[in-house]
Amino acid sequence: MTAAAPIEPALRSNEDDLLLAVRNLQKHFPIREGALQKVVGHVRAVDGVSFDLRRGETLGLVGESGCGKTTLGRCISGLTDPTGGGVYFGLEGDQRGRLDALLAVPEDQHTESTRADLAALEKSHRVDLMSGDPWRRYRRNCQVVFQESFASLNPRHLVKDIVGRPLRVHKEASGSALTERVVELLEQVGLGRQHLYRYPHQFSGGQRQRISIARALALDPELVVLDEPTSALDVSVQAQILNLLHELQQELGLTYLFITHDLSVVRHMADDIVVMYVGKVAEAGRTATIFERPEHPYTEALLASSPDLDRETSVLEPLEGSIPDPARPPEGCRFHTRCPVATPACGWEIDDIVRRLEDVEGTFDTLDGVTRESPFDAWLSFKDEAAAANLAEALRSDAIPASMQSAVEELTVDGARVRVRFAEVAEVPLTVRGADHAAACLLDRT
Amino acid sequence: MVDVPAGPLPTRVADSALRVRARRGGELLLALLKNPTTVAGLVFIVLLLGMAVFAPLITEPNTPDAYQMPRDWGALAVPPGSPGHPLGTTNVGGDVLYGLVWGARTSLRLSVIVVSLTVFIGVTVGSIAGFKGGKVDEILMRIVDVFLSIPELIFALAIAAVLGPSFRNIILALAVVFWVKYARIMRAQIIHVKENEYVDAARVIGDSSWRIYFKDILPNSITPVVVQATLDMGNIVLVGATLSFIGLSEAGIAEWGVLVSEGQSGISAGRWWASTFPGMMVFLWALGFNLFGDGLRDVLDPKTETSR
Amino acid sequence: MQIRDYILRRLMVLPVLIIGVSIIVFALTRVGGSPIGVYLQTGMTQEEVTELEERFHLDDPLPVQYAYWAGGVLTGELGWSGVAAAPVTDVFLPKLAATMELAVSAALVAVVLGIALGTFAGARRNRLPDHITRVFSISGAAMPLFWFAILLLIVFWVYLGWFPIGRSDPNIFARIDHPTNLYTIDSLLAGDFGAFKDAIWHLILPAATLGYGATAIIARMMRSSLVEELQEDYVDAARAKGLPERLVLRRHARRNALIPTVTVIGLSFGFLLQGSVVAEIIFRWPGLGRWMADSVLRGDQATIMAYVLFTSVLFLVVNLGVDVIYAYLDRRVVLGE
Amino acid sequence: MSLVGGIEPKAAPQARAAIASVRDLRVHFRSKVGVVHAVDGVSFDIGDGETLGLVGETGCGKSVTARSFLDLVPRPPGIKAGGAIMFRPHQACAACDGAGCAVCFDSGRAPESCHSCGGDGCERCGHTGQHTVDLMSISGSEMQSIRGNRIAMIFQDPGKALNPAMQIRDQVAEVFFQHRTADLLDDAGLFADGSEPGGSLLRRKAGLRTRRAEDVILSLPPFRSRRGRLMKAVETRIADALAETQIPNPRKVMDRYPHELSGGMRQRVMIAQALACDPDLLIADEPTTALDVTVQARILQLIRELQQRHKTSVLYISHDLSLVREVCDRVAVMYAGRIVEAAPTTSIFSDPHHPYTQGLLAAVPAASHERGRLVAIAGNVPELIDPPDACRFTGRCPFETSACLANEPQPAAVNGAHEVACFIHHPLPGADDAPSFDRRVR
Repeated sequence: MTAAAPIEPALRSNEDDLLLAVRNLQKHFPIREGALQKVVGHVRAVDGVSFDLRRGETLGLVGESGCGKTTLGRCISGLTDPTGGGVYFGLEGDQRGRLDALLAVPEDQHTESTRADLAALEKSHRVDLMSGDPWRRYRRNCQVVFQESFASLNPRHLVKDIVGRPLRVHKEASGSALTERVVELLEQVGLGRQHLYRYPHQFSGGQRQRISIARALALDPELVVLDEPTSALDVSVQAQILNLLHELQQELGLTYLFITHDLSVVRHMADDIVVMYVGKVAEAGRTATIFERPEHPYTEALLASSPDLDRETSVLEPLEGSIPDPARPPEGCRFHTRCPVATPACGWEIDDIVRRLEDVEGTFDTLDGVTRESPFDAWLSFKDEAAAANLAEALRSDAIPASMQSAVEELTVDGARVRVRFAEVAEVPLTVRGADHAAACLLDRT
Repeated sequence: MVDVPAGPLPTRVADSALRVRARRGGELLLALLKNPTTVAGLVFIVLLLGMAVFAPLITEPNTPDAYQMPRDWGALAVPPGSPGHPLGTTNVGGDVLYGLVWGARTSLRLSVIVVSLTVFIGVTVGSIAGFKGGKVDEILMRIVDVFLSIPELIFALAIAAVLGPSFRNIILALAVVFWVKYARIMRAQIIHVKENEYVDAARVIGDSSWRIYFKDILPNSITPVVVQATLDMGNIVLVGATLSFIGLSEAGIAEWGVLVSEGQSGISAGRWWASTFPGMMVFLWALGFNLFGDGLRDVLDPKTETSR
Repeated sequence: MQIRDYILRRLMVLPVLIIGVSIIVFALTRVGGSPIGVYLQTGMTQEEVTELEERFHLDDPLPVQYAYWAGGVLTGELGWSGVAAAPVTDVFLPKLAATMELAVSAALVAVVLGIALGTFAGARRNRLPDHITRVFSISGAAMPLFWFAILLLIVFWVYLGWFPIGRSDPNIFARIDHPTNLYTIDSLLAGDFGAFKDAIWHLILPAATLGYGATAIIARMMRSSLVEELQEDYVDAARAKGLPERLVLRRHARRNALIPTVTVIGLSFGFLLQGSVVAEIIFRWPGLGRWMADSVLRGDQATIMAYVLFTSVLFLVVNLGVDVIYAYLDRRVVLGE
Repeated sequence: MSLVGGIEPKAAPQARAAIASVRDLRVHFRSKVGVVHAVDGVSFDIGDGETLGLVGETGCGKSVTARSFLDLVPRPPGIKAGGAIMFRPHQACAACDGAGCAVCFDSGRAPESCHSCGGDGCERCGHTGQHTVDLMSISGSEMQSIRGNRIAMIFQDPGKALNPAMQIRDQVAEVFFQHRTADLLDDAGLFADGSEPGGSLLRRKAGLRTRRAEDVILSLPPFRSRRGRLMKAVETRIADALAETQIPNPRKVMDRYPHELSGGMRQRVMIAQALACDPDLLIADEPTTALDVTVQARILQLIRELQQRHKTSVLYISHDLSLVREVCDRVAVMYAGRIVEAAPTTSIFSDPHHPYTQGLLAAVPAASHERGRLVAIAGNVPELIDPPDACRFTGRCPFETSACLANEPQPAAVNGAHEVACFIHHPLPGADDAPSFDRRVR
């Protein structure tokens, strides 16, 4: 589905320092079930994400497990092909402007020429459609450092082969020139010639990550995707690696996409931050603004729950409930199921009735069917009328939040069946909250 | 649970990849020799292979065909220890010692041919299934499942029976039955290894999927195949001898299964040696390779390998 | 994925495998040249031969021949057994009962002994009982059945004379009638204790031969899976709850270690079927295995093919049963790895 | 006193002796390359009702120390190389019979008087007058009666610490069957008049001792109803325990299997199982490391609430300094098998004394630290194989001198409850070049 409204990237860079543009990126994994393994649904790991990557800076991609940050990283590094939208590399001058304009044209209003323009642009700049020279150029310029320092180095290869392999694959050097270049790379990351002829299992966790970084620098790339590079390391070793990454960025002008769940690490390392929740961008902006004035309730809860040395202990009530299933993301704002300040317009739906009342004794014991007109409108049929009345009563009581109560537009009991209709609400878009600061929330907190 | 850090081992500055790989090989051998059962297995194997290789020196090869048992009509069914026949003779005058020594050579031939054949076919099919995935994987694995649903010995028996009794047919029957094991092991390993991040890392530097297969996936998937091949060097002789015992080989050849079968008729009359000694050889051969294979699995098992 | 889906998927795969096996068996019948050989008598004229070929559809293209052949198999028409000089189907059942009696008794011994031995060794890792069990199970796997049977025969029959050979003393056998053809059960049904003792006495040596190998396989699997379970965190958590060691072993580690072992018990049934061929030859046991061995020597294709088909189907069904038990015991499997 | 989720500080029962005191604990491991001194002379106290944080990086021996309390270190390869863990178990408070009153600070538990000296203090009870046992040397059966009853433990990965093939009901019931057999029988109104038909079988059932065959017998009509009453009694207790850890709809959760619950929910079941018998000491081995940040915050708040309500002492193991600061009253920092510093939370974070603690705090990427300027402690954790008699931080310590290489610093008080093991603060008498903060070596 091409977006009718113009895609508003969470973070917009100006023309000259744009390295990479992510536009409405989607990645859905099919769920197969039953004897015939037919597709019954999709895990919508990444569900429409757009932002720009500024050259020479670090963009922090942060969120809890299952929010889609790793999948997004794999799409950007070309390891996984997206199912929607795209990652655009090497856009020069006004090409980005033309691309955004073309992407904004709704499907039915496309003319022959606009379609051809878009196809041409995508052929030479969209990562999953590139081939030949543009692909080779992108491949050299985007490298990755992985989290598991054990499984990211081939246990059967010597360090010389691991770090030297990119150079051999691209025929940059061979023989003793190759060895010298490898030694140079090793010294750049704090190792040396004596480590050339050793196997990965002979190194500590921190040293293995240094080898991984040396390999990533071999083709001197512009962008390095760091997928939780220090999560498996101890504090003192993590400090060594973070310092090293920072020095390399200053020296080589690298751009980092830093993926992590650790908020203190992202605050320390990132210039801009994108906070993800259930496959979409909850909030994005400069690091300082986000940490001082979080606009999205989820960001605020995330900051409050993660322990931080500088801050007095948090007094905020920890979040209720758990992360919703990415195969059935909540309507409206995806955070409304757990949000302490949810409004009636935040996307209350039929599923919320189940989420809220399933833990109340006896509410759904005799439920034998739900017929849905839409995610907001359904008939719940019970075996006996008492249960139906009990549900209707519960929907008027404080068993459910006040905002959810006022979102109920129609509640009629017909014998053993209850009809509930919530206000239909569109998906909550990202709204600009200041210079280079956007959040996907209806409330204006300023 | 014991969080003892692996830490860098103090190794001298090695100047060449060859010396490091040699030292690594040395480390593996050392670890192998630490386990007594593995050493016992190795001893059996060396003895049996020695017998097979030096057969012509130990006993005079029979003319015209060394693999036919020589007949000493003058000494029918003599007990062990009689002159000229240290281990006695069969009821048709065949020297038991000759049978053991040349039987070792037949077994070596059988196991080497069948193992190399089955490993080659199995690894190829397994790699295609594991690497390609999808429909191809589905079909190949169904075929493998069908082959595996017929018990090994019965399947080999049926094939050998249809092809007619001969040593060559036993080799063919065993090859048809045993390759599926390797296909299944190889496929499982490839799917497991494909998930490792170093395969993603190789894709990120732009290496071709063909080279990634040979450089990253195959070397890290081959260990269980090597272990199974070692075990099968023993098991194949075991099943082969059983087929010969049942009667699917050529009578009169120096093969342990045949000797046991021919010696069987003398048992009720108390002539035990003609069956016991060849049977014991089959057991030692299978035991040796099984013990060594088991030790190899512990040493090459990735979990223990990386934690050393 | 519910258990229902898991079983449904397994059930759908079963017929595909059975058809696959039947194709292999059919291919085998055609590999050794046309099966007309069995029916030819010397001195038949060419017309008689061609008439025979039409009758048996041997001149049609292969797939059609397969269809007729499969149709015949399904309707129980499995061809003529030269060895037993009777149609395969008539002779099949009594011989099946004999083999089943041997295989099931060996299986009982193997399952009980194997699990006990595996647990005993697994709980005492790298100590003496563990090493003994390892040597026992490896030698069990390496033991040629025909040699072990002959050794038992030489020691217990020739020299000590403790155990008889064959399936039963002929006149005792004739004394009682055989509704089920399971000689031990028949003697119990007839209430003839002497016959029962005789049946058991004949059963010991062959069952021991088969039982030793199967016990070794099960013990080896039980030991390694118990060692693995004992290293899991939930075992430490059970100890931290104050449970005595033997309860931790019985209620937690052993029960979970049994789950993968169930699969191996299914596989060892295949081992028993194979072993029965050898054991029946040596101990002159009138079962399917011996009939198969004789047919192989005499090139009696109909019996061979019937035997291969039957053992494969039996093996598949047993393994399906094992899979269902496995899914029922361990809910994680139902969720799919 | 730190507070989480707005709970006001509580009155710490000062009068009582430490619930547990570890004295010179040594646990070594036999490995292929030699004997590893994983825990090599560790001493600390856990105050009654206090939450002590044991903090250190991978391989410092914190987990081995914690597991030694319940003798969960596998031997071999583990070796008990020395030292003692003195533990002072409580019993039901005589004054309020366990209901909780001022005497026992509403915990319902009071210390037992020392068996050998009747309460006036002797060698056996370390002059505390309270009944004391050495966890390193008590008999197996005595340890069993303490595990899960007086000392309980929760583990890092709740997914692995629950038996995957067993329903939640059966797993939690085991604690009650093991330690509360008599109470269960009373709850079920059995043996009220001294005897019951099939009495011995029911007793064995209530003590988890029945075999499969006996269970079948018990399901037969004459015993079925009695067994039913027993099961109902244990199920009420399980439901209460699960409700205590704020698990919604406990009756439904009891029928579930562990893989059907979320990470946070599984950890709550673990905590319910641990606190079922109202233990005196709860050992938490990195309980929230495997959880997401928001779920972790709720679990920490739950642990804090339960600790306040039941006055349970907690030994909290973690590698995360900022987390420990939120949860613990006192903190002990471990490095290479020894305690280098121990102090109340506020003072150890505001005024760290030992160079390693300072290095650790400076290495945490907090906002105040400028990017790229994190203090990265050079080098790696030393090999603990037959370590020399020297300070273990040498080779990495910025202020080390020859004195540090020659002998081992012992922990000693600096001011009040702040202890540190470093020659900068306790220079060796007569040593010439004592180290000091203003002489940097690297």
